[in-house]
Amino acid sequence: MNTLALIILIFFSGATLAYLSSLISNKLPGWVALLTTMTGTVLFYMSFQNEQALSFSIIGLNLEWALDNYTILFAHIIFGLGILASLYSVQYMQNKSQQGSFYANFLLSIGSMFGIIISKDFISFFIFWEIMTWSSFLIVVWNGIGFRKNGIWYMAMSAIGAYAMLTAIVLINSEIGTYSLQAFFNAVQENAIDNLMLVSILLLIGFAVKAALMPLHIWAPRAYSNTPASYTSVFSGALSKMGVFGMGLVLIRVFRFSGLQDNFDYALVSQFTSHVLAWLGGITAAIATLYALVQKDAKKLLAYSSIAQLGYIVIGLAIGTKLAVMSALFLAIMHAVFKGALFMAVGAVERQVGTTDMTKISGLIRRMPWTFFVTLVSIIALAGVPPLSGFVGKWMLYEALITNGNFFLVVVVFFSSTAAFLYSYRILFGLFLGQEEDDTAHVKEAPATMVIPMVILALFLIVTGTYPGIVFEPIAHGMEYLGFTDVTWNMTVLSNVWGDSVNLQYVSTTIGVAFMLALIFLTFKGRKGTRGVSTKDISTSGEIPLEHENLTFQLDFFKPFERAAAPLYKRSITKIYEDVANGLEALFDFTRKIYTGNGQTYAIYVVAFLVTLLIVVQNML
Amino acid sequence: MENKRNSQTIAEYIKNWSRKHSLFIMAYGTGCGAIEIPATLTSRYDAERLGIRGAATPRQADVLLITGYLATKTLKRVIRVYEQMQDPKYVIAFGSCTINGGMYYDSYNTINVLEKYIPVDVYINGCMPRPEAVIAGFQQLQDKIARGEADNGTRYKENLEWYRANQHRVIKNWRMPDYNW
Amino acid sequence: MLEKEQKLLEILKSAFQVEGKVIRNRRVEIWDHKEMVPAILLMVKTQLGYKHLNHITCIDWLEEGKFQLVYTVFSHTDKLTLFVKTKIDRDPAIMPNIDDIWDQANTYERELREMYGIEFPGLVGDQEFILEDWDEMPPMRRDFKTDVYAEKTFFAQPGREDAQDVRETITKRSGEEIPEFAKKYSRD
Amino acid sequence: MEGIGLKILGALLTTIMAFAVGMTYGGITRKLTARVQNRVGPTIWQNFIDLVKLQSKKTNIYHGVMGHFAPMWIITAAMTVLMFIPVLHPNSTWYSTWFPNLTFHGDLIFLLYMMVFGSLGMALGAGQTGNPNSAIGVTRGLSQMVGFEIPFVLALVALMVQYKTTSIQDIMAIQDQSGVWMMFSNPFSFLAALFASLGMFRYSPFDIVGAPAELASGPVSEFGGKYLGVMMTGGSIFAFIKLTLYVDLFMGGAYSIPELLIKTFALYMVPVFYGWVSPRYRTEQAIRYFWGWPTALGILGVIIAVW
Amino acid sequence: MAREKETTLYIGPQHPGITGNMMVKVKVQGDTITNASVHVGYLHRAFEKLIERRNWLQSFTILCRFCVPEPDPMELTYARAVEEIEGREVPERAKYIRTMVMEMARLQSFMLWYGGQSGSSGLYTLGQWSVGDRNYLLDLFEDLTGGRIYHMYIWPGGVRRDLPKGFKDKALKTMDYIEKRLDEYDKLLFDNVIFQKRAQGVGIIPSDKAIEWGVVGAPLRGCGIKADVRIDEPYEAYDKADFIVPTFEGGDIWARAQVRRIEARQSISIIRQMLDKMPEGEVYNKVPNPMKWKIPAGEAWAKTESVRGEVGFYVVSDGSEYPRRVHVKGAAYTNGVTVTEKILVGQNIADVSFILNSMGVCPPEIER
Repeated sequence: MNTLALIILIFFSGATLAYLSSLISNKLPGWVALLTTMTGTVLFYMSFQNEQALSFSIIGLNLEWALDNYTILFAHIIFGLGILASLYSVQYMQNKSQQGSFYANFLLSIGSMFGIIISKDFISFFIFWEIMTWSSFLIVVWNGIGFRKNGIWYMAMSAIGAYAMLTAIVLINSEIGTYSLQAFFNAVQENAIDNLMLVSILLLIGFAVKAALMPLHIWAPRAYSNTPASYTSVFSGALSKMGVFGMGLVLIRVFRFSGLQDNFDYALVSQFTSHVLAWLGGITAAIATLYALVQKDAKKLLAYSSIAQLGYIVIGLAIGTKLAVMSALFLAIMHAVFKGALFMAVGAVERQVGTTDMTKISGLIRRMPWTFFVTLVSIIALAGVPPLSGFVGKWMLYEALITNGNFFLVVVVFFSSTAAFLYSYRILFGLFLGQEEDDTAHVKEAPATMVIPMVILALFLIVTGTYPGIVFEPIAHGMEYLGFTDVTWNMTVLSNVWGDSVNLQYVSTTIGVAFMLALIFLTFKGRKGTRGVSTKDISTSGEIPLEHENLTFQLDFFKPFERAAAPLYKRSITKIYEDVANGLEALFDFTRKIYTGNGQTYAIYVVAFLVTLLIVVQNML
Repeated sequence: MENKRNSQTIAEYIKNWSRKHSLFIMAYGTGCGAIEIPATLTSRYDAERLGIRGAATPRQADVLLITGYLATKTLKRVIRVYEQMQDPKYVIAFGSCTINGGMYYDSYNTINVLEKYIPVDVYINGCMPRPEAVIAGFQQLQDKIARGEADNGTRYKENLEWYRANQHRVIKNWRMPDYNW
Repeated sequence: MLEKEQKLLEILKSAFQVEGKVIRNRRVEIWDHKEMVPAILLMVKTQLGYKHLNHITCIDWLEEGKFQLVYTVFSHTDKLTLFVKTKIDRDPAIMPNIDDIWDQANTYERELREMYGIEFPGLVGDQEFILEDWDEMPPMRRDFKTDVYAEKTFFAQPGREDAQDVRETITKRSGEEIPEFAKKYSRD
Repeated sequence: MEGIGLKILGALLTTIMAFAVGMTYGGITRKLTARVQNRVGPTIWQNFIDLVKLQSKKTNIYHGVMGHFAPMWIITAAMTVLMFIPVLHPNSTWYSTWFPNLTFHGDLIFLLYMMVFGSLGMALGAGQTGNPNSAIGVTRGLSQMVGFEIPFVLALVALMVQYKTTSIQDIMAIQDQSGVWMMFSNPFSFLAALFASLGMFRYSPFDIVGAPAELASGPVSEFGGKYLGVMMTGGSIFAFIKLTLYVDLFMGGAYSIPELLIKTFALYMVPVFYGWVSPRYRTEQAIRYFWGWPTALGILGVIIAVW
Repeated sequence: MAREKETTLYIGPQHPGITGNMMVKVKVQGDTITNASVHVGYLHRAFEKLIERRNWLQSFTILCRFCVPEPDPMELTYARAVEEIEGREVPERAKYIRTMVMEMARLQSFMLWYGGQSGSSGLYTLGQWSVGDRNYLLDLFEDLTGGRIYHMYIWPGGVRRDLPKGFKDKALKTMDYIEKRLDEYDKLLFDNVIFQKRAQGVGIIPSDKAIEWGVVGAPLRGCGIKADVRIDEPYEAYDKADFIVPTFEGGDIWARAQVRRIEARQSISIIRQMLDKMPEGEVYNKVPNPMKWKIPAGEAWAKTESVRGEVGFYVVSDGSEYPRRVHVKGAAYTNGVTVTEKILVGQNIADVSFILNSMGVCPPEIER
């Protein structure tokens, strides 16, 4: 049997098995999921070097599945994160109920993500896309909390994306008469599609929803913060990358290498769209960053931060130069790694302490040292500070923007990534630093199966900080699939088109040597008189604090900044959303009367409806 | 000036020399003598030329100035601040009130003899001491440091129990964190 | 000459039947029972423009067994100072609370409570205002002997008890010579 | 192997020079400030004496591992950035012998990010002490950084666009070839960067991080002794780095050490002068300040550079 | 008790930003103060208790230490209260000298305020200048009284001794110098945009509440209310001096600073007038042997205007050698405790020290 089909089958049957096993014991599904993911991953890594392809037809539709280099790039993300997340999940979900449905959906969404990237025709692409959407939606509403508040946003936005995508697919089919992806690309090359711009924009909207691009991002903070952490790392790390995956195809494959650059109108429109998208990405990054730094909940903060990071990726893809696309894909992988690690770390805190509200926790550093280490490394990578891998992506993005002439966009990006330091510090301080209070004295480090996946991700960040070439290799191959030629990369040296370069090996060596010197000096000098003290022994102006007084700075962390940037926080931005929200809620109140309100039947119903619609449309034409 | 250089190693000599020329004073005006501290630090008397400057928190400070009488409420804070300072630290007691209670010898709320509660390196008498006297006091302290005789913190730690007993006599509700030295 | 003062006194006399007199230019005093004090103060504040409460003084007449309380109020329009005086029992010392008339009376009363042990029913705020961990009798009472307490609690420096010239001792200790010019100020 | 030995010697020399210059400038500033304030003031070596004193403290305390690491992060960042910054002009003889260090292996954007490394360490160390003043000081510092980075980045973008390079050596070389310093060819950008430098040096009115009367010295409130001493060392190296970077970027670099000293000192005096006569801003006022005229100048500079 | 959400910050007693040995405990949310409480008592020396054990003249050694930055109003107020009870006359020349001393005390206190107000906002240059220049005024005091800070110069019945030789010339020269310097301070402080931005609209005392809250002195005049003991109840030679009492609207730090700015110049003007108009004659109406000096039974309330506001003494004599009761109401008692607690709420952390300085909080006066 074909490996691709086998992997898909394993995941889908694993999902069923997980659900069924939960009827026996609530502990089983976790292990089933781990086993399934492991089998799938091993299968994939055993066979991905070979050319894999599969085509078959069901009810008159030709479905094609195949592996290519671009696919493999994303498959690394999905399987790498998937296996770590499922390992992490076993202990994380330990005491939670309804594990069966969680793991079923968990496996379904991993399987369907793999399905999306291997699909070489629009039908299977769309079907897998919908399975992914629905499985993730069911996890968002899995714990039953805030269905209307969180789930409905996700569903609404996904529906917008799905309908946009569906329209595009129907349009494509009406033009070229087939659902094949390759045929579509060929048609683009030959300029055989009249409504290419419309189709592309519709497709982009569909992908932008998953990539949480403004103004379609409102679902993301709610959905990310409402899912169990073991899934959030996949959700934010891998699932959102499906949007990036699709955008890459459209923005690069269709816009940039369509061979229509000579066509003035087309070039104008495509470049305009790219620019708009790039600026949308920039604004997304800036606004999401501003919102991230006022959050009180660590998970929500990370959710907004994810949106901001995806903004950078979209900028890179929209700019579309070699360096830009490379930086975007690099950032996509790194975002999956560090955001995965961060969500896992925050999940560990949630599991051990019981909350992720940063106004309630402080001083966990001595209680959860490994979690702190992972958070620290991931945050440094997220902030883009050398010598970790986040810097590599940031550097390439800046150089790409400057060499491409996007001067003001680079300032916007710089603003948001400088402001990112603020929320980076917020989360580190909020969870791990500050006063070590007695009410968290009992907290212990998370179990090993949770720590190990996080540490693996953190180590990956450290290694790729010096040797980003490890990641550049699959990226370069993937970019060749997208249409770039002569993609050059170096193991440790970054360089831009102007010939300026950064040698990461020297950077890490210098930092290492300097740090070791300082460490030796500071640790051994006057060692006898040096002692560690508790955080209670601080200078409070000579006064002795009372029991109930709080000495950790927790509320309104960046109030002065908020005041200074008040115009950017103005009500007008959120008000638009709320108006939209109110309108949508009214709409959904109406639709709820039609549907039963039960998520699962609802899901099947909608998917079935969409597929029928597709077939009917196809037959009509 | 006899610096007893011969009895010190060169490293010790350099250390003491630097300590002598860089005195960070604790910004704590415990009593009315604090009014002459600004005068001492500003243009006419300019203590900074001797390397004296203010430090905001006890961690950075070298010299604790007890500027006059100490109310018992302040004594508690002074002890806390003093214990948070890092060795080597020095204490300069200001004004007559720190020596024998001064004009407040019969007050129910001011301690009379500072030396019983924390060790003192230099006394500056007068009420209140003029800036000249303050600077003279500082110079006396500097000489003491250069000779290597100012070991206030050690004295305190060695006789901690005696000092604690005295402190407990005045401070009735002892609610201070314990230190791990 | 003292028209304003007389007028004020008449108003108060007719309203409350208080005793009182014009002390001098710009100074008027009235005496009343402690229960009437809040009413008088409220009236002079709201109707006569005596909006500024200067302070509340307590005088301990130990011999009589009374505390004399003096409420000093001032009018910024008339530029007149009015003293509302009352005497209360020393033990138990209870006085109506006026911090709903003036907020700052709260601190004055807390001080009196701490220093004299006068209770003000309904007074909120920390028990400790100026003192800390005080466990003796309120220190401003005249029967509290501060010198005895100080002797008991604090250490005395030798030389203090007979008021001898400490300069000698100090110079002897520090090993310095007494300068010539200073010797003539020495006692012997 | 000889090459490596020479390199290490050069690196050591650069570090010592940066340290000495930074500390001496601090001392000179203290002296000059004293003179402005009608005082005699300390000797210009006072900072060195303070440093030796801090290092010879007998007891030191730290509040946990990040508190112990924070000074190291600062000094690591300082030394690393120093290695990647051309102290002298690449064409000068001194440069090739002693100061090449690693300057060909990093560029402007790298330096910009590397300079943050130290602040991050400081922020973490200050956070772990648990002193509320430290945390508030850090948030102020980070907020202010977002403020002044905008005009600064605008100036740098103008620079990079104008010279079509992000390498500092190339920027210096091009200024040398054209004979016009950046500060004259694009004065608006230079002014924007100069305003930003006010915030970078944290003299009044932008000394909001450690503001003694408000936060009791802010992030460093809990650091003393050797930790404070190492922080002070890192701080003075950073002062030298910032000044050298400005000289390299906007004043065509320096051919010899005296030239470097003259140029850096002239630049250093700008924030110092401004500090003498200014009270401190509140945090949001400081941020607003940077987002006002300096940003407008920066945008103007970019427009001119693109033109 | 459950742990609070707001962060507690201790401004003082050991803090560079506090105006003396006291503590302002603020609860902050973000950097906004939600609750402030002033804690005093760190300087409590039981003065009022000790005075009961001192005779009428010995009390002066203690009295002047009520407020360190400005001891003379304390002496004068006490002397006037004693004179009122005893009915003792004061020679005309002594009245002029007392007025001059009062204004000199006010002036040196203004110089200290310049230092505090600018130092708390980070403008250290001005602080150094003004506190340095204050030494010239203290020199004058030294010539006149023999003491730099504590003078014990004003006694019941006059002043301790006449002006020394050449004092007038020296004083006038010093006044010229100080006046010149004040202009420079104003350039540095009041013309500074940053200071204006920091001071305007911060620490507002509502003018309709000011009197009720017990605000006195410059803060009250900063609310647009013309209240000054020197014109309300002219004492000593103030009725012969020609001066204005400035008022400003707004009630914020800026208004208070403006009031002080003008008052400092008025002080110089009054000192000059006093030196000019001073009549010849005795300066001291001699009191009997202090050890046996009995004062008839009686009560008196005297008040004077210090820089921080009115200082009132309630003195009670029972006819013995010892005062029965001396109650001191310093200006800072209300300004520094209840009013400060109220106006700090809603302000920024950065402004705590700034507001305290503008309110002229002097802790020894509060707890005595």
